[in-house]
Amino acid sequence: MTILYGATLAVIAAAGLLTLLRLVRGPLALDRIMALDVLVTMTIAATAVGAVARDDTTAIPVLVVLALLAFIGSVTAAHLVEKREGMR
Amino acid sequence: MNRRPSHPDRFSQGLRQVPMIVWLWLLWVLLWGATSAVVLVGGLLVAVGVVLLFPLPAVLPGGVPRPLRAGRLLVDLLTDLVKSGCTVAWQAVRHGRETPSAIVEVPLSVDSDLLIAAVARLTTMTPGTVVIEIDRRRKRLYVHALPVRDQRDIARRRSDVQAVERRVARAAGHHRGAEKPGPGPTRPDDTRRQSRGRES
Amino acid sequence: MLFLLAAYAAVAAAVPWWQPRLGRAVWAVAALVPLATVVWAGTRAASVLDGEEYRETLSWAPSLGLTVDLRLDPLALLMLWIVAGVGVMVLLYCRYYVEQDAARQAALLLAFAGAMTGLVLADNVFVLYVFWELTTVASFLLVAGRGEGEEERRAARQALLVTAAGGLVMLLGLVVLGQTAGTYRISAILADPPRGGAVSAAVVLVLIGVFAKSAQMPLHGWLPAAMVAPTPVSAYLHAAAMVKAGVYLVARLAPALAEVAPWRPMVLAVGLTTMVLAAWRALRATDLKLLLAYGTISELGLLVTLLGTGTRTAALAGVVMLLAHAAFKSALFLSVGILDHRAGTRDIRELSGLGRRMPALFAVTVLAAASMAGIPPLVGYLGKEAYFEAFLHGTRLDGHEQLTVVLVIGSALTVAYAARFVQGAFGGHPGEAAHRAERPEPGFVAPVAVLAGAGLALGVGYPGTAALATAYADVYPPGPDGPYKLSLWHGFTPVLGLSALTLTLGGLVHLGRRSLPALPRLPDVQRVFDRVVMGVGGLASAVTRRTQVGSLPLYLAVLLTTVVVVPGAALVAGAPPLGSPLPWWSPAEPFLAVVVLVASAAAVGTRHRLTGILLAGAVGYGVAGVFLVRGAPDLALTQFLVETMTLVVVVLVLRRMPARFSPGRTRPRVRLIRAAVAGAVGVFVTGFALVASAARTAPAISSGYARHMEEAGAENIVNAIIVDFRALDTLGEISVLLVAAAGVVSLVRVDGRRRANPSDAGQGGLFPTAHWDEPARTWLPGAHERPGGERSVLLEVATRLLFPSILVFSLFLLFSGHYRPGGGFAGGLVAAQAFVLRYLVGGRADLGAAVRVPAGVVAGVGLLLAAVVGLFPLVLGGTPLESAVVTLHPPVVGTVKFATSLFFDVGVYLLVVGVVLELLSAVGVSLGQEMATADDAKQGGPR
Amino acid sequence: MNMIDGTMALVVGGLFAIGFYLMLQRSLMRIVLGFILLGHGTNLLLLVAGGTPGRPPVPTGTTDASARTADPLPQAMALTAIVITFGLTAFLMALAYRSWRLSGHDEVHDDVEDRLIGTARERADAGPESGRDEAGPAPDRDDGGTAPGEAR
Amino acid sequence: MTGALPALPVLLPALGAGMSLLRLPRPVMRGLSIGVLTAVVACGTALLVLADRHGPQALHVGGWPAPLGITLVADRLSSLLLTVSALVALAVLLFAVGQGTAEDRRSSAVVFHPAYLVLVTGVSLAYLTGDLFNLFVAFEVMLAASYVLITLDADENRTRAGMTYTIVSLTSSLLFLSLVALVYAATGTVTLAQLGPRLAELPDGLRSALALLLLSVLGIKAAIVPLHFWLPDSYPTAPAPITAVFAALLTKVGVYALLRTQTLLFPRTGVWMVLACAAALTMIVGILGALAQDDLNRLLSFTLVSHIGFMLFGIALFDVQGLTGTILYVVHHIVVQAALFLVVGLTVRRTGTAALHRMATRPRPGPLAVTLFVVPALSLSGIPPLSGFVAKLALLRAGVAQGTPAAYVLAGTALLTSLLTLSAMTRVWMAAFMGRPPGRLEERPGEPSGTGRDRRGGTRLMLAAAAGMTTTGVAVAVCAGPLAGLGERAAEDLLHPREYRSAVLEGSQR
Amino acid sequence: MTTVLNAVTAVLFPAGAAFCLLGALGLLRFPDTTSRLHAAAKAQTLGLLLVLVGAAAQMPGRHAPVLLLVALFQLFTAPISSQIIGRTAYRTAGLDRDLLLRDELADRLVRDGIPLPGHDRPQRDDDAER
Repeated sequence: MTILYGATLAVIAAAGLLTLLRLVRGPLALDRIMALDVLVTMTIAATAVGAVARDDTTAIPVLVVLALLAFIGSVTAAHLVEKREGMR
Repeated sequence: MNRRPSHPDRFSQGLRQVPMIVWLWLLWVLLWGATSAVVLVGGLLVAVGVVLLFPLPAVLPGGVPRPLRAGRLLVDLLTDLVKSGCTVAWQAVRHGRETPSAIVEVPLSVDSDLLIAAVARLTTMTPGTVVIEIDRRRKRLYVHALPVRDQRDIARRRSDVQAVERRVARAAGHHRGAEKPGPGPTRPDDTRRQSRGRES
Repeated sequence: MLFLLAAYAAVAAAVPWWQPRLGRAVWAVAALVPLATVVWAGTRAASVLDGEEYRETLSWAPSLGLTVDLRLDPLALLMLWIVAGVGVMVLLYCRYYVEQDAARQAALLLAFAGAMTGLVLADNVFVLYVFWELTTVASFLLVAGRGEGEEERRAARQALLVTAAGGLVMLLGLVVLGQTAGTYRISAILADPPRGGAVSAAVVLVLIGVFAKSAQMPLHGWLPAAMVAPTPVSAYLHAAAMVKAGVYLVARLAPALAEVAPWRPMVLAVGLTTMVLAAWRALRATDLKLLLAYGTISELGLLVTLLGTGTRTAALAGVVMLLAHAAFKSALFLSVGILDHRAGTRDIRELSGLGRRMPALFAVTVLAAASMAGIPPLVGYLGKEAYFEAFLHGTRLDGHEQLTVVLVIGSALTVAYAARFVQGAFGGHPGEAAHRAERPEPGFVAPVAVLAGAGLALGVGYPGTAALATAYADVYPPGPDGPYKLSLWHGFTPVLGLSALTLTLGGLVHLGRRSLPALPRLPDVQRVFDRVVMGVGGLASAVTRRTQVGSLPLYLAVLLTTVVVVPGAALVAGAPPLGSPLPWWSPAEPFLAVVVLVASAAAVGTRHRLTGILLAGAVGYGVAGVFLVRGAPDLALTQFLVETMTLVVVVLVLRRMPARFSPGRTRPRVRLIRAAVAGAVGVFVTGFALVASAARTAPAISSGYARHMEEAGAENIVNAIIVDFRALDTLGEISVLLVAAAGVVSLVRVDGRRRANPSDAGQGGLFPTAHWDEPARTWLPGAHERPGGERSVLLEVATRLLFPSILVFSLFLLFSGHYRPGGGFAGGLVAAQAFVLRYLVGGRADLGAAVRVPAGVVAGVGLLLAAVVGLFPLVLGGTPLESAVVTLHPPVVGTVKFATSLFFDVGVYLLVVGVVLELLSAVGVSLGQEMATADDAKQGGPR
Repeated sequence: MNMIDGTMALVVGGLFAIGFYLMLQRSLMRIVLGFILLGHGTNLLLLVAGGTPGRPPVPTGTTDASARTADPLPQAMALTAIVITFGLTAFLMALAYRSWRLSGHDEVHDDVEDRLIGTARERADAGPESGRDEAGPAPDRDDGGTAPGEAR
Repeated sequence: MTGALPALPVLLPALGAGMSLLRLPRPVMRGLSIGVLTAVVACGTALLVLADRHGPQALHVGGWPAPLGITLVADRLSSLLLTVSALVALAVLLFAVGQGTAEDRRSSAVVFHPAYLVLVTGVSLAYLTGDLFNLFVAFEVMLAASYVLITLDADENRTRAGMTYTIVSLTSSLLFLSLVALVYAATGTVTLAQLGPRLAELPDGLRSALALLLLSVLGIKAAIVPLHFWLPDSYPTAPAPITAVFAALLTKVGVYALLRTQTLLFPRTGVWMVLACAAALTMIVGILGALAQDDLNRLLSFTLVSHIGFMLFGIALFDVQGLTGTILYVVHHIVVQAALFLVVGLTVRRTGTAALHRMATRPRPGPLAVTLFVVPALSLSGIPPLSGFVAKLALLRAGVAQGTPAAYVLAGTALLTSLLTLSAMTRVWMAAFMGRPPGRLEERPGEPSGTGRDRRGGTRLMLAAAAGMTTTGVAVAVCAGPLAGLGERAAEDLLHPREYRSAVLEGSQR
Repeated sequence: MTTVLNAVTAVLFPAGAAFCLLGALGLLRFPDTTSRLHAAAKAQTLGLLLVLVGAAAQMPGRHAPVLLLVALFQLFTAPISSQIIGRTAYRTAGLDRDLLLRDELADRLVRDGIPLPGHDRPQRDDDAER
């Protein structure tokens, strides 16, 4: 099983790096917001796998927090983009 | 403009909050992962406390929910998700930069905020569709779809979304007007409202 | 003696209050104090002259060597009489002289007299210094007066700075002296004089102070300048008393230090040079006061020479001259004052014929001047005889003959300027009408007469003078020819010849003054002082302009460089082992490292505010990931929450700011420097961290926590540390949050008076479809107050459903914090996000509907609760912030066990919620209010 | 015993370098970003340099007692630091906003008073209204330089 | 109950800060703040007496023994400084209440009082804490409050100054936190009492690097040259009472922390050359800066920097006499510098300008204000018999007693600085207080007179506060004997912290 | 039982991870913001759901429901941000109109007589292109 976990994590990490590339490259703020959102999703996934791999349940509240609240930041940022552009 | 919640007696108002309280209680117990008396009693207190301390309009679906239909909805949703995931993934791998797309107007027939929101939500999850704009008044969704190669794809996407809408309406026990299409092209007074809205 | 000082202080302090009632009589009252001093000293005189000493001690700060030791010995007695006696006369004189500011002048003069009294009585070097500087300050105040004239201010400042500079140097000398001697008591130092190199240094330092105070060349410039002061002040401070302080100190220390290396050469060289050169200057002065001032400097040079030589005869002569000078010089000054007061000028070229208009004044002035010139039988003559004797016969100094010649020249010049003074003040210019001047009242002249008469009395009654002087001089062994006795007539001796010679020479110089060759201009110290002051000012400007450039990046760069270089050098020099660090602890780390570093590097490149903050957010998520990987779920939880919260707050602020920040043209070189500094910090921190963690040998103290978890009633150690073990940290931290939020509130309120705009966002230019999204029914109570474009049916429905769930989750975190990751912070932040959501979706009105209590109150209650929980155990006799595990048995539930630190956590929870609410209301509301103006600024402003 | 590993040391160092590079700019927004990054850097440093990594210091629901527990104290300290950093970030942001509102930019410009050092003195020295009460003498004093009243 | 005493100066202001947010009426709020500060003064005094009689008073907060919990320790030094600081804080508060600028508007008052109380919390905590990380927290509390106060109702210029201040302080805080991390990494503890022995076991290079890093970090807070630039650019812009309390307390807390940590953690013998150089530089650069200024507040800020050098002088000597001198100097300087800033605040209010060259044409303050300026100004210059002289004397004696060339150089620099300070002070004196007919202090041209009685009452309160400070300064001089004794005992404690350690660690066997 | 659960996990984890990776690929490869949104909204969510279910299968009984709760929340919240981002993208010209086969929203607006505000090329935030 350990190999499975390791491989899963590795794949997720690779995905994370790709996302990071999008985050850095943009080109729009919206792209970055999205990428950040995806990064959070991947964090959740990786954390879940990690929790199983390490047999450690302490990270569960972290998962709930991320799943429940991460969108607030994205929505706020998106609002900003809209206002900014709307005011142009 | 907005329908204010009517104020019958306290009791019935309290009754309307019961689903929320039950959900919150359940949430509490799930989070603790225990069913000891302390957790149960505490959870009830917390749930009631939160609802009382931060009063919000009650959330009631327009009809009686149908558990079976809801289950069906869930299954459909999951399959949709898998399908959509595959499609998009394939697009990403195969076409990438040259993925064609379109924005499709989808008239809806349900006339409830809750249901429209649910439809929009599910649509966003279905394969290759993202809701770009919601016209609540005239019950329309504008959906960015991908991949869309021709006019037929557009029609198919439209009917896909409407199918989701039907399923949702059924799951919520909501039949009225399910087949009735949304209002036709713009009425003059609407235009006025819109322009006013723009000025404000 | 202490009571004398107290009397001076008390009366000086009281005089300003008395003055309005007493009028001019206040001077008489003031004069009573020095009079009492004279009398008191008189009663003690006999026994003191017999060798008995009076001592008093008041403890001040003994561990610093500060003990108010007072001692009355012959020298002190002599000085006391001078100070108090002249003081009485000056004060009485002031009754006629001073026209305005009488209260201030009287108080200051009296305070000065007190300080002088203390100075001469002090038997502790530091106490002496205290009074020394007090006289300096009093002089400053008296010279400056009300400071209305530029000249006065300048002169006062010069006097103050020069003498204070000398004083400071002297202080160092005194400290060294005391340190070497092992005591700060003057009598003890005298009894057992220290020796050694340090003492030589001390001597130099002390003498510099003395020279400054007694206006010895080249530090004399302040004294002529100070002549702008009212004449009584000049008479008292700058002739009779204050300038004598230096002389007094020389006299005081010479018995102990005269044999120490540089003492005698310094004293003789400086003293004699001053005597001659200043006398020369006096001859050239046309202002009578200035003439007297240079005369004073000259005499002070003589006095320093005599008293500093360290032989019995010289000391005897010095004491006599001290007395003589006090009497005649103050008399002369006072008489100039009368002339000035009545004639309106004191310029020799303008005065004429006053001798006839004021015969009495003329007479006493001539008497005083004669004493100055050393004409028998006045006391000046007595002194002159003695000092010629001292240098001609009484010493075995090398080159005493040459010294005598110098003395003769100096004395001759003294005679000359004395003559010039009398001639200039009272003589008539041929063909010029007598200067119109009112005749002074007898009371005005009386003090002058008394002082001039004193010169006569001391001369004629020379046995008395001798008794007084010998008592001091006897500390030295008698000269080779036995003890010299003061007398008006020693027979026809070479000394008598020298006296006559000086008189003759002086007379000749005076008569031939017009045909004197134009002598070379003397070095002008005045200019030196100005140059020094200007130079210091220029230096100050230059240094400050170079260092204090006002540029924050530069400051930070300097700061960081210092921080890196100073400890870094030590680190490199010590070269402790780096250890052998693992490449990584968990394979996830390199991945997270890439995320963190790439995102942060990208943040450097962006000019877009939002992009920057998003990238910073990514860094935060990466760091939180590290926290998770390294077994810190609590941290990760908080970090994630804080990250979102930061994003929200920053974005809310950014709403009103331009999308990009101006790039700021930075030269490549500057950028390179910045990068180098920053890079150095990075390297430094990396290296330091490696070295530090490699050096650990002792176990971490935190292993102790696990053992106490039962007591703390918790399972989550981190949470227990936060709310219980180290609750004080947390208290501080929530205070920071609270006050930062308050700061935000005050900062964003740029114009607090502006009326609130009812709508949160009234700007136009929304996308035309914006208002389509408005829900049909109310989901959030306040949302309908938002304009259409701000709403979204999806969001509102979701918010309605999520809000209670988030709150329940936050409460779960709060209550479960003792057992698993969570706690008051995390809970509070989660709840705060629920409110953020309400604000975001429903707007301000909806937030108001959700929370009906002012945000500040919520936060305040939070801090209050935490503090009360901290203090409550005191009521039960416990320790502050102590927690107890409480077990309750309520019905139904069974057993409830919790630690009271839970309440602390609740306080934290409330505070966090309150703080975020406050931030929201501040950032949201104020920004909304000011949008109109912000738009204006955008259009017309510099952007 | 090495507690910090190479990767983390590098990350911390990198965050410090980048953070301080940003702090050294004039734009307040960059400074805020720098501060945020530095906050992350220090928190990370606190955790990784101070603490032994291991299992979370929380009951994990498993019985693997052999595993080493992470040092909880640096965690608590870092937690405190995180919250403080958050509060101060908000404050700094508000400061940037205020600066922008008041001056139209959010850059930290040089101190004007500092630029005026020296000039103010000269102004004071030469100013007609001010008495020549300055330490340095006025220029017209240079040629004279004699004591008051003294014959020239 | 006395056992809990060390916690009160921290908890009471925190409590007050919480309460002051509860929308209280303004008089109640003022009363609350004044009451809390009075209580802190009382606690400080009581602690001082206890600590002097019975040795360090340690309080294990929360009942947890030292390495686990945080211990508050009130020894002679900390309780002495706590008392003096609280006293100054109280006087400045009265001044601020009288002046009303800080709380003219209700909205500002809502911020001012909590921030001020939090500031006091931080200061008290910094003095009392026996824990390195808690010291960091204390600094943060104090600084966060100071950021708020310095930018309260700030205009453009003050905002800019506030930025400089905030950003530099934040940098120093970050560095401090890094230091805590490094210290913990190397030793595994943050309890000061435990750190000394553990640090002693470290390799020399690391140990001295840590000591120097600590010095640099605290040096920023204490404004040691060349880490001082921020101070003269930021302090002078704030309203008088705020500048006063900053000048009096914040840098001194830095000096205190330096004193505490260097003696407790890195004991050494002989002159500490690095610090000696810094001290000399600080004195000279600071005072030259003061001489170059035309702005009154800036001038005073530079003297503040300069006189920090005196305190470093004593620390650099690192013996009982030197530390005694430093302690005396700190006490003296807290009081005197606050008094000066307050009086200058009054003067600036009266003349309407802080620029010396403009003051010549403005009405000058009355005799009382002049006296209130002159006494502390002379005291600052070290003119006897005022407190500055006593403190300076103690330092000089210490320097001479040590007798090394470095000590002599320092002593000479100190004297030169005294002289230049005197020069700067007389310049101010003449420009601001001399040469013009006096005006009445109550009126200020160009300012709406407001309700007359209220204003006069306010001015009286301000004068009273300034007079109180000046009197305290004189009292420091009068009580120099007991103070010097106390300072010497405190210095002994610092150099031989066995008692301190045992007081902190006594319960650790539990 | 355990074997079954293990098998579930063994299937779901790689599948989930694969979807994550594909989603990320889509995020990188799709031409405009709105298209990328598809990748973000769906592939990601799906991947996460699979992983969470797989993880729940391995968790002790009392924690498994919480993981499902997480999945539920994710399902609930993910579309919200997607929709908001999508509409913002449209409103702020975040999508490449050249790639659209048909834009019925624009048609509708034209029908209503509402001119589209100046929708030129979106302003890029990227400075690297300078």
